[in-house]
Amino acid sequence: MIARIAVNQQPGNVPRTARKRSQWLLAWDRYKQNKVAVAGLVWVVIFFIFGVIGPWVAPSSYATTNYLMANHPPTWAYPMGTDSLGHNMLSEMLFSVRYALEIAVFASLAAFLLGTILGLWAGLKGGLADTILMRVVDFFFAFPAYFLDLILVTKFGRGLGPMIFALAVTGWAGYARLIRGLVLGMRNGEMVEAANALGASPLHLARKYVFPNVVSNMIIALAFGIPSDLTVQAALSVVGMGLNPPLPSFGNMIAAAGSNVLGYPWLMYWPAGIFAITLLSFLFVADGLQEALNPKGGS
Amino acid sequence: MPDSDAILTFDRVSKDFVVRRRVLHAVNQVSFSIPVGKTVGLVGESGSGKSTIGRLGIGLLPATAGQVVFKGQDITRLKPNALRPLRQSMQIIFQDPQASLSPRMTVGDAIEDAMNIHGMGTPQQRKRRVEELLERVGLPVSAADAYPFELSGGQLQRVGIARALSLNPELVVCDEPVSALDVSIQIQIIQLLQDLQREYHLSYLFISHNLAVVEYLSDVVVVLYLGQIVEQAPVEELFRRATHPYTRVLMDSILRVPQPGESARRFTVLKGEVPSPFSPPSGCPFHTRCPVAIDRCSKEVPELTLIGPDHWVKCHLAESAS
Amino acid sequence: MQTAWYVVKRLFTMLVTICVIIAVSYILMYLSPGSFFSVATIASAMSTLEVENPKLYQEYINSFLSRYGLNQPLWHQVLQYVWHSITFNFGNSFTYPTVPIINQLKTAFPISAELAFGAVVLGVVVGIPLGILAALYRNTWVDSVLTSVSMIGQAIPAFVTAVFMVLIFGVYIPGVLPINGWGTPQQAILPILALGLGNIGVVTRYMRGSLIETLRQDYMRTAEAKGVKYWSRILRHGVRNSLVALMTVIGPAFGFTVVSTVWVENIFSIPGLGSLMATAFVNKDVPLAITDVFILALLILVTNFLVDIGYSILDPRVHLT
Amino acid sequence: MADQPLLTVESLYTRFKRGTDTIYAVNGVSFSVSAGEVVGVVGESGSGKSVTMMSLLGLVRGRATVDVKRATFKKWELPRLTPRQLEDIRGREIGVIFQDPMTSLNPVMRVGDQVMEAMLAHQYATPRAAFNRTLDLLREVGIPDAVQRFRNYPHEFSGGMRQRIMIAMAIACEPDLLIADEPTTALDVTVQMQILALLQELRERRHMSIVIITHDFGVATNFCDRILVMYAGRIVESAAVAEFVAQPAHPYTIGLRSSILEIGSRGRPLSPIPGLPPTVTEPPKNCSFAPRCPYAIDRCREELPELRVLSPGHEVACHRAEEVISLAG
Repeated sequence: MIARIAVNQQPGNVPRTARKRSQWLLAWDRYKQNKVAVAGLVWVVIFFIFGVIGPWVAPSSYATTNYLMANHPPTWAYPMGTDSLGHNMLSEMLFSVRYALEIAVFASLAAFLLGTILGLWAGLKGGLADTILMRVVDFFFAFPAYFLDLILVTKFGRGLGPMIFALAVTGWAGYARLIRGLVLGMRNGEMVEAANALGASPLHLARKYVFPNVVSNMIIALAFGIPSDLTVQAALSVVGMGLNPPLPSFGNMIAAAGSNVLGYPWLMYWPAGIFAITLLSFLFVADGLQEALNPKGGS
Repeated sequence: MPDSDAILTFDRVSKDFVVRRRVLHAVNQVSFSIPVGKTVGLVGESGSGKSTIGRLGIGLLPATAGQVVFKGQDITRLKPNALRPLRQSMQIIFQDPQASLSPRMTVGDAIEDAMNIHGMGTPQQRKRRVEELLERVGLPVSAADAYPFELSGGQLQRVGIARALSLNPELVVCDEPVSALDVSIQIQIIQLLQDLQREYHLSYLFISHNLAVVEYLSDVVVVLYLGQIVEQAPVEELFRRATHPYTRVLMDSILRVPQPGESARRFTVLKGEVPSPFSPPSGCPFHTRCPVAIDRCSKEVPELTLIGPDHWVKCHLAESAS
Repeated sequence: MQTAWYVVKRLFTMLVTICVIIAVSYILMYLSPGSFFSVATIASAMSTLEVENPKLYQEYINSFLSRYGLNQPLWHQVLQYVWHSITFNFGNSFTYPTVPIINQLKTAFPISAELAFGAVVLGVVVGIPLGILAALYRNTWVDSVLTSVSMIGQAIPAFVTAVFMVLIFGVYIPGVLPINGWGTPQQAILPILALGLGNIGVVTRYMRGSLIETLRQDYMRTAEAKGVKYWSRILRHGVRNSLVALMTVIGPAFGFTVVSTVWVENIFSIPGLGSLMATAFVNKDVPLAITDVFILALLILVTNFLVDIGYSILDPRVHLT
Repeated sequence: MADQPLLTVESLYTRFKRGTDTIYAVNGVSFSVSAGEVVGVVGESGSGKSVTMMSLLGLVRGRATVDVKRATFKKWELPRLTPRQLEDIRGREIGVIFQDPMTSLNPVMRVGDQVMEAMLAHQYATPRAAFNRTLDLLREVGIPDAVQRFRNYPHEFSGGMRQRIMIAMAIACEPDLLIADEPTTALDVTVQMQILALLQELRERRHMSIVIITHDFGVATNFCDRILVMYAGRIVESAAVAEFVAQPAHPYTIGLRSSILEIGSRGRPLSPIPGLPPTVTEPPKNCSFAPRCPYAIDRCREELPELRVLSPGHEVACHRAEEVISLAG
């Protein structure tokens, strides 16, 4: 007969996690491994810094014109050259960074918050509320966002505020659908069942169980959402419906350069180049986050 | 069968689900009760409704018909707010402890949160109790800081047990708590459950597909087939005199290690598989697979008949025999 | 039978959706302040005509007023407008009151459709093999190169790519390929490429991810255990199953391609729906603008519908309900 | 065992890279399977039972390194074969059945095509003949309406039926060896019996060797001729079933054996093996079971016990096997 050893005398090999490392630190460790993502993050951070300080370090206002220097290639005084009105392209660029970020970040955040709250609510509540919300979301998915944005800015104007509004209106549905899907998947799972069995109130359930388990997916979605808002906002300029001139924007600069590219190609290099690098960096960051936060889901 | 000594009574309980506009009768007119401090074992294959019954028993699902009575109170139609205080007294342990724990919460937080929800004790007292509970279920105190993915299945099941115990429940539904575990771990958990029952005077509803495990732990055994009780009896009675053909088949399906000198057995075969619960057979639900079915079985639904002390069987052949 | 019922249901939902889209567009454009369906707007769009031919001008004003029922209650206008749209009775535009919108669409639509179709085909034909390659050589330099390049394709919108192409083929190596207009096959190359690079990027990336996921599945090991040869395994089991997952991202990507044609047409001066749309919005030519949105939205809805049908053909588990 | 060995394996080692750790999954396993013999490989999860067999077939997943001194199957020396040559053996000479019939079949391919594919890959039959043979096979494994069912997809079958299809696929080219990796674990108990009965019937009819990997002593002792018990990547005991049942010699085998609840166990005190099965992250230098073993002495913690012959046909890897038998008996 094997001697009967009391079960509680054998600890088994529980990992010594006296460190109690937070999941976020672990994710950051994984993120750091990804060189491309780190490079993207560096650029994004620089972009944000210039977004904040740009207007102060700009050599002149975006509206200052110098007709004598119109359409001039880059010089020491005008490192990025000037356009047909004699605007200093460096100033235009620095202000553009500010406005681009302002619009993309505020629009994304507004859409994100609205989408998260509505998605959580619909997913947890279910029933009629869910059905109605999903019909609305379906509509927003069927109506191509770009066209609705076009109509909205035509209607409400092409200033900063209307731009943010338009992008937020078309953006929230994606977040709502994502989080609702995640919540629904979880609602039938054993984790939520277990929390219910413990007697958790709906609010407690949402706060302590559901939200912490969807928040990483939401952050990833937000990271993909910001560059997409940057793109749409600039794309409005292509059909002449971008930020109201003389306010500078990447879209306006690229559109203007596009029609002058044969004569004044320098108008193209900087705006299009920086814009492309920025979008790419945001994608690298989003992709890096996806791998770092969802180690199982990523490849 | 109301029973004053019972902590939980199912009285003609049914549960239907609607899946893609088709009705599924997951549980059909089920009645039994769990005496205080005893264990009722629920056996059946997939689709038998045993997990659904477990969830009905602690009000995680509302019954479609019938009554579920917990300590004299009908919980079937209680509002979630009224049910919440009762949750302390009835808990559940799941088959897959990994899935039932939040991956973003440490083990300690998970156990503490249970007490937190019910406002039990001060933060220090709760911390202390988490440590006590961990030790009681056989885990080192350091496990409190581990995340679920860092522990093995057996360790996680102990965490699940500790969390259920933290609320001082009187009734615990054990939903296949050992099925996903390794053989040598299964028996550790079974022993732990048994010790805890004695220590805290717990009542168990023990759900399993393994008759041997059920026999070891239960005082009363309920055998389910397609959402219906086909046989129910005190454990010794059932294993001495299994009457329903399905119960006998289940008993034959336990492969025992042959005794020295005994030759290996042929595998007895029950034809067919469990029919779809969406379209259950007419008459006795088991007649399509029953080795001894007669004409009548496909036409008439048998009644649950008393054939011995507390021994109920739902079979035409048993009816005529008794 | 079930499929037929599904198709009917889907077509009906599409009809409802498109009606709502038209109605919402109309209401947004109509609601004051700054309603576009007003005599003033119409008049300003037709100011030249007013001088040249005052009689005709007044006739047009009257016909617009009666067509849109501007003195009727809003709901009546909306219903009437929706009905007109879904029966393809678009009337005339403000800027060219003599030309029916449908005639403008007749020349513009095929151009945009060709462009979008070309870009989608390019994305699939190039993206799938590249994705397979990246998956099979994952974590090697081949994979790194393909993944980086496809991320560039995915990140940079078509209008930026298009502008770079104009720069390269207009300034540095002029005369190699035409950078504007439409009509000759050469003129199609750059726009389709500008549009298609994004699709190639998306398809490559998702094909890679999807195939890597598929290669991990148990049934891939079953195929190996059966002794199925390598390429047979990859193609019949791996790629076939990955395409199922790819289908879910292809729909939105193709929808985005349709949107991108608008940008690319403007940059390459291609007289498609996009160019039409740009002038319409800038000139506040509301009938033309909304009609254009309607046609493009319809194109996207039809694409998604076809993708769903394709999905159900590829995956027998998908029940169309 | 007068029969010629069909498969002989000597000193098989398999290790994995997992993150920064190296997992030593199989640590020097030697065994043989005779023609027509049914061998059960028993152990808990992580014991290396499945990895052992998959290593031989080149079917290990992940970043694995396999080292083996000798692995002879019929006329082939498995470690020397190219991947192409191994492909020719898999499915043709050795059939495999996996645990989870839900995920092991390709969901978007008709089941008939999947069975046929096994034959076509090896040019075992012409397409016409393979088609007819597939119908025969489906009937043989007990799938009614084979002609209609040929055209169905896996999701249209129950778990038990899918496992039958897996079996049909594995035996399609009449292999001499069938490896069944936990073939009944995912199934309902009554269906488990059906599958085991089917395998038993096929074995008798076709006279093939079977290696069945299982954690279930009940399955192993009733189904097999001989049993290998694995723990922490090593074979700790090997014996014919009769001997195995009469006189288990390794403390782990004994512990595991008494961990099994059977009908009639009620009231019997439980004697669980304390602790958890280890994850082996360095090559074993001593007995991996020693920390859980009630008979362990200093020698067990210092010296790796080799598999040694206890009596003809009964091998055990325990320094104190003889004492254990007398103490446990």
